Amino acid sequence: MMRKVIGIIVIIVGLGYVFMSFDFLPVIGDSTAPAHTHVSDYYIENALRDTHSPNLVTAVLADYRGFDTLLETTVMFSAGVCAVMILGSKSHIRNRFLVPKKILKGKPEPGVSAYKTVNKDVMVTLIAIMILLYAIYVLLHGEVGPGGGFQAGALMALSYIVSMMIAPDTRPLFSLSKANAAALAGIGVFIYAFTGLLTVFNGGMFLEYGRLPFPVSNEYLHTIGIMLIEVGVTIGVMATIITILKAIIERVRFDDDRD
Amino acid sequence: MIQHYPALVVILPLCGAALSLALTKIHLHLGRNVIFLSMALSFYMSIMQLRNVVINGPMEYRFGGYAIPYSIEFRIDTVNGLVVAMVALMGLITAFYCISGEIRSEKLKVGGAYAVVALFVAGMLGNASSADAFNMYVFLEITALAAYCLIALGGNRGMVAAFRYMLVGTIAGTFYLLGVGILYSATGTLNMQDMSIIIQQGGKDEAVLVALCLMIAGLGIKSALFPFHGWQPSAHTHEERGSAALIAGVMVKIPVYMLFRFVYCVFGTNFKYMQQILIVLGIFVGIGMMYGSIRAIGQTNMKKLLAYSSITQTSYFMLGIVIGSPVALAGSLLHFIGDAFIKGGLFYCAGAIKYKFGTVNIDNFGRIYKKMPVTSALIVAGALSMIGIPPTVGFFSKWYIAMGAIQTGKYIFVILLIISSLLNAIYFFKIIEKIFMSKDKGLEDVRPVKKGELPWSMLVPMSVCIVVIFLLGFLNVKIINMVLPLLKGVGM
Amino acid sequence: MNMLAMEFRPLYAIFVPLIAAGLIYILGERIHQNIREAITLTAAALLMVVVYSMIPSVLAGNEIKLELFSIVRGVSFTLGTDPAGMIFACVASTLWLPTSIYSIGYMRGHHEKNQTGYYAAFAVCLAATMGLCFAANLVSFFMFFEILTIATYPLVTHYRDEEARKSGRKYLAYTLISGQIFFAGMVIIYVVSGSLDFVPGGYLTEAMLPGPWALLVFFMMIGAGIVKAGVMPLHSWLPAAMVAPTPVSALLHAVAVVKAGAFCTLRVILYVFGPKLARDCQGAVILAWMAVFTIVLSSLIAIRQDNLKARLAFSTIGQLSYIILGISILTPISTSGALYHIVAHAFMKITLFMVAGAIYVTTGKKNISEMVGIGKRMPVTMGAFALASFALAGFPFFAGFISKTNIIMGAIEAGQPMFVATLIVSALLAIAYLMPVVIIAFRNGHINPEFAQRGEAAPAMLVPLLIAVTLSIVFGVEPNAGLNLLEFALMAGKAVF
Amino acid sequence: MMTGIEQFLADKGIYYLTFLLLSFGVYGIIACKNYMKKLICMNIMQVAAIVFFLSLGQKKGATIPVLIEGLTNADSYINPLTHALMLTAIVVSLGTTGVGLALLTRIREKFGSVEEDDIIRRQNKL
Repeated sequence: MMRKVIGIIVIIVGLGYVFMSFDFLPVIGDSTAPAHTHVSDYYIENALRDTHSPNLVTAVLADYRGFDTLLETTVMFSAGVCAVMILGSKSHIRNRFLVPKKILKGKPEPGVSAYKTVNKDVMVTLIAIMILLYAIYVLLHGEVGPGGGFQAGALMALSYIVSMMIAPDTRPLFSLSKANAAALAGIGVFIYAFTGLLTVFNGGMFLEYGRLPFPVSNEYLHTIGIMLIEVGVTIGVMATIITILKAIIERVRFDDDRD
Repeated sequence: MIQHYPALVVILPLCGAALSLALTKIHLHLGRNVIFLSMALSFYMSIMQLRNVVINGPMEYRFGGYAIPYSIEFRIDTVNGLVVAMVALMGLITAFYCISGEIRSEKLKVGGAYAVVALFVAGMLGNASSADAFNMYVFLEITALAAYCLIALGGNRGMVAAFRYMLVGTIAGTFYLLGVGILYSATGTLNMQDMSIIIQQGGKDEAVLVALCLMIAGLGIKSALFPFHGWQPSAHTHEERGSAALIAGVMVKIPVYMLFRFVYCVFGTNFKYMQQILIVLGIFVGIGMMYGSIRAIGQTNMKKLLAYSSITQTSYFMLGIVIGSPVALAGSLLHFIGDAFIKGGLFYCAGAIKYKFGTVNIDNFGRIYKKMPVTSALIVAGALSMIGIPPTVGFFSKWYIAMGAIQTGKYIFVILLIISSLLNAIYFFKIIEKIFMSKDKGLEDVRPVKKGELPWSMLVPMSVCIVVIFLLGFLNVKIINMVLPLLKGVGM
Repeated sequence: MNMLAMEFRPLYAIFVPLIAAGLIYILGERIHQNIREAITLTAAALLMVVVYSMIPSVLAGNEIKLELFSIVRGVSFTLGTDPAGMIFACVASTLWLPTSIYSIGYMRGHHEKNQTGYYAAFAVCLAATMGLCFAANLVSFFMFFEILTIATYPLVTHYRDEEARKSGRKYLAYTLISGQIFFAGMVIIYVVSGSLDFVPGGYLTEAMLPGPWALLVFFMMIGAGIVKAGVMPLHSWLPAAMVAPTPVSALLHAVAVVKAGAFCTLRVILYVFGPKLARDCQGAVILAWMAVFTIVLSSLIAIRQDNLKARLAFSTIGQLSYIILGISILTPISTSGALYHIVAHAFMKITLFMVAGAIYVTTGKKNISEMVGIGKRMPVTMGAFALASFALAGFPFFAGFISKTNIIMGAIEAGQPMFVATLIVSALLAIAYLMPVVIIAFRNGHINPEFAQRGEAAPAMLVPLLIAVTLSIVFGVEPNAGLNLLEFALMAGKAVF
Repeated sequence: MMTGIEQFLADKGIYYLTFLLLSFGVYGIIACKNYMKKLICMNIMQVAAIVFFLSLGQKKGATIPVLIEGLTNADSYINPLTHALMLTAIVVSLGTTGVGLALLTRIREKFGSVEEDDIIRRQNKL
């Protein structure tokens, strides 16, 4: 125990000394620090003119440094694929959740005993729809308000999770098997990359939205460009979250397992 | 179209990986073939790009079409043109090598395995060609994530090794991120070209010192430099057989290239604290060279032996940075490129022997050269090159490093170079003795291989490695002449 | 004469054995034994033709310089013929034919395993030796030097058993360590002087390597030569390499490896350092005394050796130190004496080894004590052994005599009485360790029943034996016969000083 | 003397605290025995890096980076670049944690526990 305490004290004192002797960081909050004067004020001043999106963060994220976001989505996708590859092998674990095939076969009509908890199922479907609607709003509204693809994707996945957790034996709004979800994540990333390739084929640099082939004036091109990549990001994020979720659920033995 | 090549070299494997899972659902091998096609195309483009860079100077590619400091930029000059070409070729032949390791049972696993390898290669390609500090961090993370998965696929012990490597890798990534943050706070931009102009104007020595220390720690951990090499041996022994070559051969080297890029191109050589830092690095490198070889001598597991020997090789690349003279830098770059094929090739052999006879222990490698002529030829070629026998690339890179060391008067490194190449000789000839001369242990095939020594998907990468080892030997003068005008030494 | 054809001849000389090695290794298992042997023999004959065709031009004094591609930045892979290189090339190519005939007889007679590997490695060794002779700068020289080391390794460990592996390890340890040190010295010289080409009379000056540096780099560079030539403190790999089959030790001791060591010392001292610098930095004197120490000590050890091949190995160590002594006396005559001794020693020593091999294959005897009265059974072989022993001892009308007298005259001219005394004493010691074998062989007292009736060695072994003996006599009587090797030696000596 | 430390804390205190958080995360990774705790400490470390970047981007008296009609000069908005970068860092930490969890489930399943010494003991037996 003593060793730990000594360790912590050493860290605190050591770091204090380093920070005292070296003043390599600017004072917090002063707007003349080099970090704010060189590149970021260009972004602030020209964001509206270049990218036509009032939300500066989305402008930087989707347009100025759009390539970073493509790589971000690839990180998500690779995390999803890795999780699936690591957890994917043991398929003989009893599938805890009703696979759509089973449900479609014997669909319980209202009055049958399986249908007894009407309110739970109704409530779940209502919530799921609401979440999905909000997700679409966040997606489309991304460049104006603080929104964007990642939040929208997370919300869509959330609607899937909610319906799965609360009413596991009802058929969720849309259900994906692990392989399909991983494939969908790939397609999401490809949509993003393809918009970039579209601009390249059309003579511009990669992800230069001014060169998108749609017959619309320059101003809207940027918005469409940002929209397209946001859609790709959303699909990628949603599918990855669902893949990881299904991979972990199929593998883990919960304590209240019936089998 | 050629000015788009820098971007397309990275994007194609990425798209291939993204689509592979969906395409595998359509047909088992469609995803795999799309990835092969994308990698072959990206290798072709990297060669064209290299040729273009040699003919008419460095190329740069601004994503999104905005001016330099405001958008992400890829800058390709001869140094990273060569690195990109090497990574693309290694990626292609490793993808071929993974054919033998396919688990045909599950569609997902087939598509996924190749997707991970393609992501891994795309990450390294991006890392080599990017000229934006934060962009390098994201590529570093993609490579790391794919590496965790590849190590984890190597069976149960691989899981533990992958988890440990993940912890260490994330520490390294975060240190690098903090280094970038401090540099951003000092200079205001993330573009390396712009950053070096601002740093050159001076007045930012302390921020650069702290950032450099953080980056050396971060990139040192990633490239298993001496004091931070703990994770490497365990990670390399349990890797998934196919991709071991990529992880040990190439991934360990990219951070060294990044450190070179930061130390020599961004911070510049007349930075105040540079001499002291290079001395500290020199000590790490010196011990690392000795430590790796000595530990490797006692090993019986071939993969662990190669893992320890790659610690020595990392010190060889750092040697060029530490010595500082342009010739030494060019020499360590040549070694960087040659060693990817040597180390990669040797890991292919270890994988092939495990695939055919199911054993990795050196002692029962009795007399396998009769059954596996190509593998033993590659082991001999790799051994000769590690020791530095002329026709192979190893000799020439040692030549330039030694010349650089003598020119700058650092004789200690020449002595270390000689001692460590002799130590390499000891454990390599131990392997050669076991393969060619010891009693036949009567190893029989673990898998019924139809004809010949190994499936063609393994023989092709191995023969490519042998050819490249000797080819680089003959082309070394061209490579050095390409690279030398670009490098300026420390305090030269 | 058309210069072009002549131009690429040194390159052909390297590629002929190399292609032969490739053919043998690839086709070896599939084709019949005789065809494989035929490849070796045709390659040997072709090589002799190529090398001999270069003699007239070198004699006329114009050297062929062949600059191919630049091997390292600033240094190109150049091949060139000069008198010293020509001598070594002639010796090696001439001896390849008899040695391969002999090894066919030995291998078949002794039913050896993996002969394909043997012949392929043998051919690669010859290619490396040719490269050594014609290399015109240090980088290509080092390249072939290392290839020779690697190519002889499978030959030394031919029997693949534990003992062979141990001696292989020792051989590699010595040669690789000295090779790497040679590499470091080479880089220092390149950095200091800016060029690595061989210039008769050397191009390094005192200014380039001030003070103790000259001595340090001198010993770094000749270290590799001394190890291969078996100078005393670094010789122990040579007796250990006796484990290999006799044709291999014939190659090792008479044709390729040991001579490469002496040749490397010669190139370094006379063509890189130059006599003046070698003398100033005291390197030559120390080397001379090391050679003297080796000559005396190895001859004494040779006398006590019972195993015939071990005795011949120590005699090789002694004879090679003659060459080193001849070089380090740094006078024109002693240099040409040393060069000619390369020729003389090659033919004499190869005969002795072939005799040892023949005895072992036909009667299975290894030790001299078991060979009492063997002359009865194999008079021709033992006759050749006696002649070769006289030649080695330096009797007049034999090849050994000419080279020894030159070295002695050089020593007198250099005013070194001690060296003259050593050379004479060692001639007596040579008799001391070779004559007992001859006397035992021809004693007609109590004879071992095995040796009663005549049973000569197989013709495939006997013929090359006789060729070698006759050549050593021919080169004794008329040194400039055919290849006028003494002429080359004198030319080389004059060119350096 | 007091004002010196107060001045330091006011100006650079946040950076000192983030580096402190970082070193606790790293210390946790090394010192904790349970793998799950190591994973959590890894997350702490990544959060520390994110907080450090965001604290770099602050400006005194500036609003959120969504353009408002009247306001045009740069000082009135905080630095959007750091926020955009940190979105990527957040996603990276999510990806790493996701893969880490997947690994842990497999380790838990195979070795029966996530305690480091149990794993090492069983691993050697394997």
